[in-house]
Amino acid sequence: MRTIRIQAGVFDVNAEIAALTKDAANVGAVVTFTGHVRGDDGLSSLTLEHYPHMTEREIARCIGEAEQRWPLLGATVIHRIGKLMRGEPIVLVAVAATHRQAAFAAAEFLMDYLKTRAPFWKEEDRGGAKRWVEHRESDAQRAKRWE
Amino acid sequence: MRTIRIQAGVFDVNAEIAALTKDAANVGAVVTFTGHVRGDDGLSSLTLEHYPHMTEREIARCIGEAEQRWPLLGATVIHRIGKLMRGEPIVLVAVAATHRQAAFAAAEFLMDYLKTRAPFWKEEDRGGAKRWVEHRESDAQRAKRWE
Amino acid sequence: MTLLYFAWVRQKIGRSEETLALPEGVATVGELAAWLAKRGAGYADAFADPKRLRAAVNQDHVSFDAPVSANDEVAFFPPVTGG
Amino acid sequence: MTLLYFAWVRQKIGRSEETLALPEGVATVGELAAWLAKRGAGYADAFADPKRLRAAVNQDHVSFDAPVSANDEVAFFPPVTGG
Repeated sequence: MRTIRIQAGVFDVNAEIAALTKDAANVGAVVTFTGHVRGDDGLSSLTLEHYPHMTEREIARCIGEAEQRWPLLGATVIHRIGKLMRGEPIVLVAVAATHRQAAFAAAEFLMDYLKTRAPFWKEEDRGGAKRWVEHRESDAQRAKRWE
Repeated sequence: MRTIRIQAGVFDVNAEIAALTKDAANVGAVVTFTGHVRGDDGLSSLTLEHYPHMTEREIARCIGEAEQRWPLLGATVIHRIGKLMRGEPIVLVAVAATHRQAAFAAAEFLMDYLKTRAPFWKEEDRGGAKRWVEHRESDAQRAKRWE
Repeated sequence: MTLLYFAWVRQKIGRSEETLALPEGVATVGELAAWLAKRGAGYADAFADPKRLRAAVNQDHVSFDAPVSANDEVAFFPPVTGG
Repeated sequence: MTLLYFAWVRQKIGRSEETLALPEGVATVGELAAWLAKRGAGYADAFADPKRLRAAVNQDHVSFDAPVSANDEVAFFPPVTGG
Protein backbone atom coordinates (compact mmCIF):
# COMPACT_ATOMS: atom_id res chain seq x y z
CA MET A 1 0.00 0.00 0.00
CA ARG A 2 1.39 3.36 -1.07
CA THR A 3 0.00 6.74 -0.12
CA ILE A 4 1.51 9.97 -1.45
CA ARG A 5 -0.13 13.29 -0.78
CA ILE A 6 0.93 16.91 -1.20
CA GLN A 7 -1.42 19.13 0.76
CA ALA A 8 -1.74 22.46 2.55
CA GLY A 9 -3.50 21.11 5.64
CA VAL A 10 -2.24 19.15 8.63
CA PHE A 11 -2.11 15.36 8.62
CA ASP A 12 -3.56 12.87 11.10
CA VAL A 13 -0.86 10.42 12.21
CA ASN A 14 -3.35 8.13 13.99
CA ALA A 15 -5.40 7.82 10.79
CA GLU A 16 -2.33 7.12 8.65
CA ILE A 17 -1.08 4.41 11.04
CA ALA A 18 -4.59 2.89 11.11
CA ALA A 19 -4.71 2.88 7.30
CA LEU A 20 -1.38 1.03 7.16
CA THR A 21 -2.45 -1.63 9.66
CA LYS A 22 -6.12 -2.24 9.12
CA ASP A 23 -6.01 -4.71 6.24
CA ALA A 24 -2.67 -6.39 6.88
CA ALA A 25 -2.66 -9.07 9.58
CA ASN A 26 1.13 -9.35 9.28
CA VAL A 27 1.96 -5.72 10.19
CA GLY A 28 3.89 -5.84 13.46
CA ALA A 29 5.72 -2.50 13.28
CA VAL A 30 4.96 1.02 12.08
CA VAL A 31 7.64 3.72 12.20
CA THR A 32 6.73 7.34 11.57
CA PHE A 33 8.82 10.43 11.09
CA THR A 34 7.31 13.89 11.41
CA GLY A 35 9.36 16.96 10.58
CA HIS A 36 8.44 20.21 12.31
CA VAL A 37 9.16 23.90 11.66
CA ARG A 38 11.85 24.88 14.17
CA GLY A 39 11.58 28.35 15.65
CA ASP A 40 14.72 28.32 17.80
CA ASP A 41 16.63 30.91 15.76
CA GLY A 42 13.93 33.53 15.44
CA LEU A 43 12.12 31.94 12.51
CA SER A 44 8.43 32.86 12.41
CA SER A 45 7.24 30.88 9.40
CA LEU A 46 8.27 28.89 6.33
CA THR A 47 6.73 28.90 2.87
CA LEU A 48 7.06 25.67 0.92
CA GLU A 49 7.04 25.65 -2.87
CA HIS A 50 7.08 22.49 -4.99
CA TYR A 51 7.12 21.19 -8.55
CA PRO A 52 3.66 19.64 -9.05
CA HIS A 53 3.57 16.14 -10.58
CA MET A 54 7.35 15.72 -10.45
CA THR A 55 7.07 15.74 -6.66
CA GLU A 56 4.68 12.79 -6.60
CA ARG A 57 6.76 10.94 -9.22
CA GLU A 58 9.98 11.47 -7.29
CA ILE A 59 8.43 10.38 -3.98
CA ALA A 60 7.03 7.27 -5.70
CA ARG A 61 10.52 6.47 -6.98
CA CYS A 62 11.94 6.84 -3.46
CA ILE A 63 9.27 4.46 -2.09
CA GLY A 64 10.00 2.05 -4.96
CA GLU A 65 13.69 1.99 -4.00
CA ALA A 66 12.79 1.39 -0.35
CA GLU A 67 10.53 -1.51 -1.38
CA GLN A 68 13.45 -3.05 -3.29
CA ARG A 69 15.63 -2.93 -0.19
CA TRP A 70 13.28 -4.00 2.61
CA PRO A 71 10.17 -6.21 2.91
CA LEU A 72 7.64 -3.40 3.40
CA LEU A 73 3.90 -3.79 3.85
CA GLY A 74 3.07 -0.14 3.24
CA ALA A 75 4.55 3.33 2.96
CA THR A 76 2.95 6.75 3.35
CA VAL A 77 4.48 10.13 2.52
CA ILE A 78 2.53 13.33 3.13
CA HIS A 79 4.26 16.65 2.52
CA ARG A 80 2.69 20.00 3.27
CA ILE A 81 3.06 23.08 1.07
CA GLY A 82 2.30 26.76 1.52
CA LYS A 83 2.88 28.82 4.64
CA LEU A 84 3.66 26.94 7.85
CA MET A 85 4.12 28.62 11.24
CA ARG A 86 6.85 27.57 13.64
CA GLY A 87 6.07 24.36 15.49
CA GLU A 88 3.82 23.09 12.70
CA PRO A 89 4.37 19.66 11.17
CA ILE A 90 5.83 19.75 7.62
CA VAL A 91 6.21 16.14 6.52
CA LEU A 92 5.06 12.69 7.54
CA VAL A 93 6.75 9.45 6.53
CA ALA A 94 5.14 6.25 7.83
CA VAL A 95 6.36 2.73 7.03
CA ALA A 96 4.74 -0.59 7.96
CA ALA A 97 6.53 -3.94 8.08
CA THR A 98 6.36 -7.28 9.84
CA HIS A 99 9.46 -6.53 11.91
CA ARG A 100 10.77 -3.28 13.30
CA GLN A 101 14.23 -3.39 11.72
CA ALA A 102 12.83 -2.97 8.18
CA ALA A 103 10.40 -0.27 9.28
CA PHE A 104 13.09 1.81 11.02
CA ALA A 105 15.59 1.47 8.17
CA ALA A 106 13.09 2.24 5.41
CA ALA A 107 11.66 5.30 7.20
CA GLU A 108 15.15 6.76 7.66
CA PHE A 109 16.07 5.92 4.06
CA LEU A 110 12.91 7.61 2.76
CA MET A 111 13.65 10.79 4.72
CA ASP A 112 17.25 10.88 3.49
CA TYR A 113 16.13 10.39 -0.11
CA LEU A 114 13.23 12.85 0.08
CA LYS A 115 15.56 15.53 1.44
CA THR A 116 17.82 15.26 -1.59
CA ARG A 117 15.38 14.31 -4.38
CA ALA A 118 11.83 15.55 -3.86
CA PRO A 119 11.44 18.97 -5.52
CA PHE A 120 10.43 21.17 -2.58
CA TRP A 121 11.98 24.51 -1.61
CA LYS A 122 11.65 26.33 1.70
CA GLU A 123 11.69 30.08 2.12
CA GLU A 124 12.15 31.21 5.71
CA ASP A 125 10.58 34.33 7.19
CA ARG A 126 12.17 35.96 10.24
CA GLY A 127 9.95 38.92 11.10
CA GLY A 128 9.61 39.92 7.44
CA ALA A 129 13.20 39.10 6.37
CA LYS A 130 12.90 36.31 3.82
CA ARG A 131 15.59 33.88 2.80
CA TRP A 132 15.64 30.68 0.74
CA VAL A 133 16.97 27.75 2.74
CA GLU A 134 20.34 26.52 1.48
CA HIS A 135 20.80 22.87 0.67
CA ARG A 136 22.72 21.18 3.49
CA GLU A 137 25.77 19.17 2.51
CA SER A 138 25.07 16.88 5.51
CA ASP A 139 21.81 15.83 3.84
CA ALA A 140 23.67 14.88 0.67
CA GLN A 141 26.15 12.89 2.76
CA ARG A 142 23.35 11.07 4.61
CA ALA A 143 21.68 10.11 1.33
CA LYS A 144 25.02 8.80 0.00
CA ARG A 145 25.26 6.31 2.89
CA TRP A 146 22.62 4.19 1.16
CA GLU A 147 24.44 3.86 -2.17
CA MET B 1 10.38 15.74 28.83
CA ARG B 2 9.76 12.12 29.76
CA THR B 3 6.43 10.33 29.64
CA ILE B 4 6.07 6.71 30.77
CA ARG B 5 2.67 5.11 30.98
CA ILE B 6 1.46 1.52 31.44
CA GLN B 7 -2.21 1.33 30.53
CA ALA B 8 -4.96 -0.97 29.29
CA GLY B 9 -6.42 1.49 26.77
CA VAL B 10 -5.24 2.62 23.35
CA PHE B 11 -2.90 5.58 22.93
CA ASP B 12 -3.27 8.68 20.76
CA VAL B 13 -0.16 9.17 18.62
CA ASN B 14 -1.22 12.65 17.47
CA ALA B 15 -1.59 13.77 21.08
CA GLU B 16 1.78 12.31 22.09
CA ILE B 17 3.57 14.00 19.17
CA ALA B 18 1.83 17.28 20.04
CA ALA B 19 2.91 16.96 23.68
CA LEU B 20 6.53 16.48 22.60
CA THR B 21 6.53 19.49 20.28
CA LYS B 22 4.31 22.09 21.87
CA ASP B 23 6.74 23.70 24.31
CA ALA B 24 10.03 23.14 22.50
CA ALA B 25 10.80 25.56 19.67
CA ASN B 26 13.87 23.52 18.75
CA VAL B 27 12.08 20.23 18.01
CA GLY B 28 12.59 19.52 14.31
CA ALA B 29 12.06 15.76 14.26
CA VAL B 30 9.78 13.26 15.98
CA VAL B 31 10.15 9.53 15.33
CA THR B 32 7.52 7.10 16.58
CA PHE B 33 7.40 3.34 16.71
CA THR B 34 4.15 1.49 17.24
CA GLY B 35 4.11 -2.26 17.71
CA HIS B 36 0.98 -4.15 16.69
CA VAL B 37 -0.45 -7.60 17.47
CA ARG B 38 0.20 -9.72 14.38
CA GLY B 39 -2.50 -12.20 13.43
CA ASP B 40 -0.78 -13.80 10.43
CA ASP B 41 -0.24 -17.21 12.04
CA GLY B 42 -3.72 -17.75 13.47
CA LEU B 43 -3.24 -15.70 16.60
CA SER B 44 -6.52 -14.28 17.92
CA SER B 45 -5.31 -12.29 20.93
CA LEU B 46 -2.42 -11.62 23.32
CA THR B 47 -2.54 -11.06 27.06
CA LEU B 48 0.21 -8.87 28.47
CA GLU B 49 1.36 -9.23 32.06
CA HIS B 50 3.91 -6.95 33.71
CA TYR B 51 5.80 -6.29 36.96
CA PRO B 52 4.28 -3.06 38.32
CA HIS B 53 6.73 -0.36 39.43
CA MET B 54 9.76 -2.24 38.12
CA THR B 55 8.39 -1.70 34.60
CA GLU B 56 8.34 2.07 34.97
CA ARG B 57 11.78 2.06 36.62
CA GLU B 58 13.28 -0.06 33.87
CA ILE B 59 11.76 2.06 31.09
CA ALA B 60 13.06 5.20 32.83
CA ARG B 61 16.54 3.64 32.88
CA CYS B 62 16.30 2.88 29.16
CA ILE B 63 15.30 6.49 28.44
CA GLY B 64 18.14 7.69 30.68
CA GLU B 65 20.64 5.66 28.65
CA ALA B 66 19.21 7.06 25.40
CA GLU B 67 19.54 10.60 26.75
CA GLN B 68 23.21 9.93 27.52
CA ARG B 69 23.83 8.86 23.93
CA TRP B 70 21.85 11.39 21.89
CA PRO B 71 20.73 15.02 22.32
CA LEU B 72 17.04 14.31 22.92
CA LEU B 73 14.33 16.88 23.60
CA GLY B 74 11.75 14.39 24.81
CA ALA B 75 10.88 10.70 24.98
CA THR B 76 7.56 8.94 25.46
CA VAL B 77 6.97 5.25 26.12
CA ILE B 78 3.43 3.90 26.47
CA HIS B 79 2.96 0.15 26.87
CA ARG B 80 -0.41 -1.51 27.00
CA ILE B 81 -1.28 -4.42 29.29
CA GLY B 82 -4.17 -6.90 29.49
CA LYS B 83 -5.90 -8.56 26.57
CA LEU B 84 -5.19 -7.18 23.08
CA MET B 85 -6.87 -8.45 19.92
CA ARG B 86 -4.95 -8.97 16.70
CA GLY B 87 -4.20 -5.75 14.86
CA GLU B 88 -4.30 -3.70 18.04
CA PRO B 89 -1.38 -1.42 18.97
CA ILE B 90 0.75 -2.71 21.88
CA VAL B 91 3.49 -0.17 22.44
CA LEU B 92 4.36 3.38 21.45
CA VAL B 93 7.83 4.87 21.56
CA ALA B 94 8.12 8.51 20.49
CA VAL B 95 11.34 10.52 20.51
CA ALA B 96 11.82 14.24 19.78
CA ALA B 97 15.10 15.88 18.79
CA THR B 98 16.40 18.84 16.83
CA HIS B 99 17.65 16.62 14.00
CA ARG B 100 16.29 13.39 12.60
CA GLN B 101 19.40 11.27 13.05
CA ALA B 102 19.21 11.39 16.86
CA ALA B 103 15.45 10.79 16.84
CA PHE B 104 15.72 7.71 14.59
CA ALA B 105 18.65 6.20 16.47
CA ALA B 106 17.17 6.79 19.93
CA ALA B 107 13.75 5.37 19.00
CA GLU B 108 15.36 2.20 17.65
CA PHE B 109 17.64 1.94 20.69
CA LEU B 110 14.68 2.32 23.05
CA MET B 111 12.75 -0.45 21.31
CA ASP B 112 15.77 -2.78 21.38
CA TYR B 113 16.32 -2.09 25.08
CA LEU B 114 12.65 -2.34 26.04
CA LYS B 115 12.39 -5.71 24.31
CA THR B 116 15.17 -7.16 26.47
CA ARG B 117 14.76 -5.23 29.75
CA ALA B 118 11.22 -4.06 30.47
CA PRO B 119 9.41 -6.75 32.53
CA PHE B 120 6.47 -7.62 30.29
CA TRP B 121 5.36 -11.09 29.24
CA LYS B 122 3.02 -12.02 26.40
CA GLU B 123 0.70 -15.01 26.39
CA GLU B 124 -0.71 -15.83 22.95
CA ASP B 125 -4.17 -17.25 22.36
CA ARG B 126 -4.88 -19.19 19.15
CA GLY B 127 -8.54 -20.17 19.34
CA GLY B 128 -8.27 -21.12 23.01
CA ALA B 129 -4.79 -22.70 22.83
CA LYS B 130 -2.58 -20.55 25.06
CA ARG B 131 1.19 -20.29 24.95
CA TRP B 132 3.73 -17.96 26.56
CA VAL B 133 5.84 -16.20 23.94
CA GLU B 134 9.47 -17.34 23.97
CA HIS B 135 12.22 -14.76 24.23
CA ARG B 136 13.79 -14.23 20.80
CA GLU B 137 17.55 -14.52 20.57
CA SER B 138 17.46 -11.97 17.72
CA ASP B 139 16.15 -9.36 20.18
CA ALA B 140 19.07 -10.04 22.52
CA GLN B 141 21.46 -9.68 19.58
CA ARG B 142 19.86 -6.40 18.51
CA ALA B 143 20.20 -4.98 22.02
CA LYS B 144 23.88 -6.03 22.14
CA ARG B 145 24.64 -3.89 19.06
CA TRP B 146 24.44 -0.81 21.28
CA GLU B 147 27.01 -1.97 23.85
CA MET C 1 11.31 -11.22 52.19
CA THR C 2 8.70 -10.79 49.50
CA LEU C 3 8.69 -13.19 46.57
CA LEU C 4 6.99 -12.37 43.26
CA TYR C 5 6.34 -14.70 40.33
CA PHE C 6 5.35 -13.79 36.79
CA ALA C 7 4.09 -15.44 33.61
CA TRP C 8 4.52 -19.26 33.56
CA VAL C 9 6.52 -19.19 36.78
CA ARG C 10 3.43 -17.75 38.49
CA GLN C 11 1.17 -20.31 36.78
CA LYS C 12 3.30 -23.32 37.74
CA ILE C 13 3.62 -22.20 41.36
CA GLY C 14 -0.05 -21.20 41.51
CA ARG C 15 0.48 -17.84 43.17
CA SER C 16 1.85 -14.44 42.25
CA GLU C 17 3.26 -13.34 45.60
CA GLU C 18 4.23 -14.65 49.02
CA THR C 19 6.25 -13.56 52.04
CA LEU C 20 8.97 -15.70 53.53
CA ALA C 21 11.61 -15.57 56.24
CA LEU C 22 15.06 -15.78 54.65
CA PRO C 23 15.78 -19.54 54.72
CA GLU C 24 18.80 -20.85 56.60
CA GLY C 25 21.88 -21.14 54.37
CA VAL C 26 20.44 -19.00 51.54
CA ALA C 27 22.63 -16.05 50.59
CA THR C 28 22.13 -15.69 46.81
CA VAL C 29 19.32 -15.66 44.26
CA GLY C 30 20.51 -19.04 42.96
CA GLU C 31 20.46 -20.57 46.44
CA LEU C 32 16.96 -19.19 46.97
CA ALA C 33 15.81 -20.73 43.66
CA ALA C 34 17.30 -24.10 44.68
CA TRP C 35 15.59 -23.89 48.09
CA LEU C 36 12.23 -22.99 46.49
CA ALA C 37 12.52 -25.91 44.02
CA LYS C 38 12.18 -28.31 46.98
CA ARG C 39 8.94 -26.81 48.28
CA GLY C 40 6.52 -28.96 46.23
CA ALA C 41 5.49 -30.07 42.76
CA GLY C 42 4.61 -26.63 41.37
CA TYR C 43 7.85 -25.08 42.63
CA ALA C 44 9.89 -28.04 41.39
CA ASP C 45 8.38 -27.59 37.94
CA ALA C 46 8.89 -23.80 37.90
CA PHE C 47 12.51 -24.01 39.05
CA ALA C 48 13.44 -27.22 37.20
CA ASP C 49 15.74 -25.42 34.76
CA PRO C 50 17.25 -22.25 36.26
CA LYS C 51 18.68 -21.30 32.85
CA ARG C 52 15.13 -20.60 31.69
CA LEU C 53 14.59 -18.14 34.55
CA ARG C 54 15.53 -14.55 35.23
CA ALA C 55 15.44 -12.69 38.54
CA ALA C 56 15.18 -9.20 39.98
CA VAL C 57 16.11 -8.06 43.49
CA ASN C 58 14.38 -4.89 44.63
CA GLN C 59 13.27 -4.29 41.03
CA ASP C 60 16.74 -4.48 39.49
CA HIS C 61 17.64 -7.23 37.04
CA VAL C 62 20.29 -9.44 38.68
CA SER C 63 22.19 -12.63 37.95
CA PHE C 64 21.70 -15.75 40.05
CA ASP C 65 24.87 -15.12 42.03
CA ALA C 66 23.51 -11.80 43.37
CA PRO C 67 23.05 -11.65 47.16
CA VAL C 68 19.63 -11.71 48.84
CA SER C 69 18.77 -10.57 52.36
CA ALA C 70 15.80 -10.67 54.71
CA ASN C 71 13.98 -7.53 53.57
CA ASP C 72 14.45 -7.91 49.81
CA GLU C 73 11.75 -8.10 47.17
CA VAL C 74 12.85 -10.98 44.92
CA ALA C 75 11.07 -11.76 41.64
CA PHE C 76 11.43 -14.82 39.37
CA PHE C 77 10.21 -14.80 35.78
CA PRO C 78 10.99 -15.97 32.25
CA PRO C 79 13.02 -13.75 29.92
CA VAL C 80 10.91 -10.70 29.10
CA THR C 81 8.83 -10.57 25.89
CA GLY C 82 7.27 -7.11 25.82
CA GLY C 83 7.43 -4.40 23.19
CA MET D 1 9.47 23.49 -25.17
CA THR D 2 8.10 24.42 -21.78
CA LEU D 3 10.41 26.04 -19.24
CA LEU D 4 9.65 26.03 -15.51
CA TYR D 5 11.46 27.98 -12.78
CA PHE D 6 11.25 27.44 -9.04
CA ALA D 7 12.25 29.20 -5.80
CA TRP D 8 14.85 31.99 -6.26
CA VAL D 9 15.31 31.10 -9.94
CA ARG D 10 11.63 31.94 -10.44
CA GLN D 11 11.98 35.13 -8.40
CA LYS D 12 15.06 36.40 -10.26
CA ILE D 13 13.52 35.70 -13.68
CA GLY D 14 10.14 37.07 -12.59
CA ARG D 15 8.05 34.25 -13.96
CA SER D 16 7.34 30.60 -13.17
CA GLU D 17 6.72 29.27 -16.67
CA GLU D 18 7.19 30.09 -20.33
CA THR D 19 7.13 28.35 -23.70
CA LEU D 20 9.97 28.60 -26.16
CA ALA D 21 11.04 27.22 -29.53
CA LEU D 22 14.23 25.20 -29.12
CA PRO D 23 16.95 27.80 -29.76
CA GLU D 24 19.42 27.30 -32.61
CA GLY D 25 22.56 25.47 -31.50
CA VAL D 26 21.10 24.30 -28.16
CA ALA D 27 21.29 20.54 -27.63
CA THR D 28 21.87 20.15 -23.87
CA VAL D 29 20.52 21.52 -20.59
CA GLY D 30 23.79 23.39 -20.08
CA GLU D 31 23.61 25.01 -23.50
CA LEU D 32 20.00 26.02 -22.79
CA ALA D 33 21.06 27.59 -19.48
CA ALA D 34 23.87 29.52 -21.22
CA TRP D 35 21.43 30.72 -23.89
CA LEU D 36 18.86 31.81 -21.26
CA ALA D 37 21.56 33.70 -19.31
CA LYS D 38 21.79 36.16 -22.25
CA ARG D 39 18.07 37.00 -22.32
CA GLY D 40 18.19 39.92 -19.86
CA ALA D 41 19.15 41.06 -16.38
CA GLY D 42 16.86 38.68 -14.43
CA TYR D 43 18.00 35.67 -16.47
CA ALA D 44 21.64 36.70 -16.23
CA ASP D 45 21.32 36.86 -12.45
CA ALA D 46 19.47 33.53 -12.18
CA PHE D 47 21.95 31.69 -14.41
CA ALA D 48 25.11 33.52 -13.28
CA ASP D 49 26.51 30.45 -11.48
CA PRO D 50 25.30 27.19 -13.05
CA LYS D 51 26.87 25.22 -10.16
CA ARG D 52 24.14 26.62 -7.89
CA LEU D 53 21.42 25.26 -10.19
CA ARG D 54 19.80 21.91 -10.76
CA ALA D 55 17.61 20.82 -13.67
CA ALA D 56 14.93 18.32 -14.60
CA VAL D 57 13.86 17.21 -18.07
CA ASN D 58 10.35 15.82 -18.32
CA GLN D 59 10.28 15.61 -14.51
CA ASP D 60 13.45 13.56 -14.13
CA HIS D 61 16.49 14.98 -12.37
CA VAL D 62 19.28 15.36 -14.95
CA SER D 63 22.81 16.73 -15.18
CA PHE D 64 23.65 19.74 -17.35
CA ASP D 65 25.05 17.56 -20.14
CA ALA D 66 21.66 15.86 -20.63
CA PRO D 67 20.06 16.41 -24.07
CA VAL D 68 17.03 18.65 -24.63
CA SER D 69 14.63 18.59 -27.56
CA ALA D 70 11.76 20.67 -28.88
CA ASN D 71 8.89 19.11 -26.92
CA ASP D 72 10.61 18.75 -23.55
CA GLU D 73 9.51 20.21 -20.24
CA VAL D 74 12.71 21.65 -18.74
CA ALA D 75 12.86 22.97 -15.18
CA PHE D 76 15.61 24.97 -13.45
CA PHE D 77 15.77 25.29 -9.68
CA PRO D 78 18.13 25.41 -6.69
CA PRO D 79 19.06 22.17 -4.88
CA VAL D 80 15.93 20.90 -3.15
CA THR D 81 15.28 21.68 0.53
CA GLY D 82 12.10 19.84 1.45
CA GLY D 83 11.42 17.28 4.16
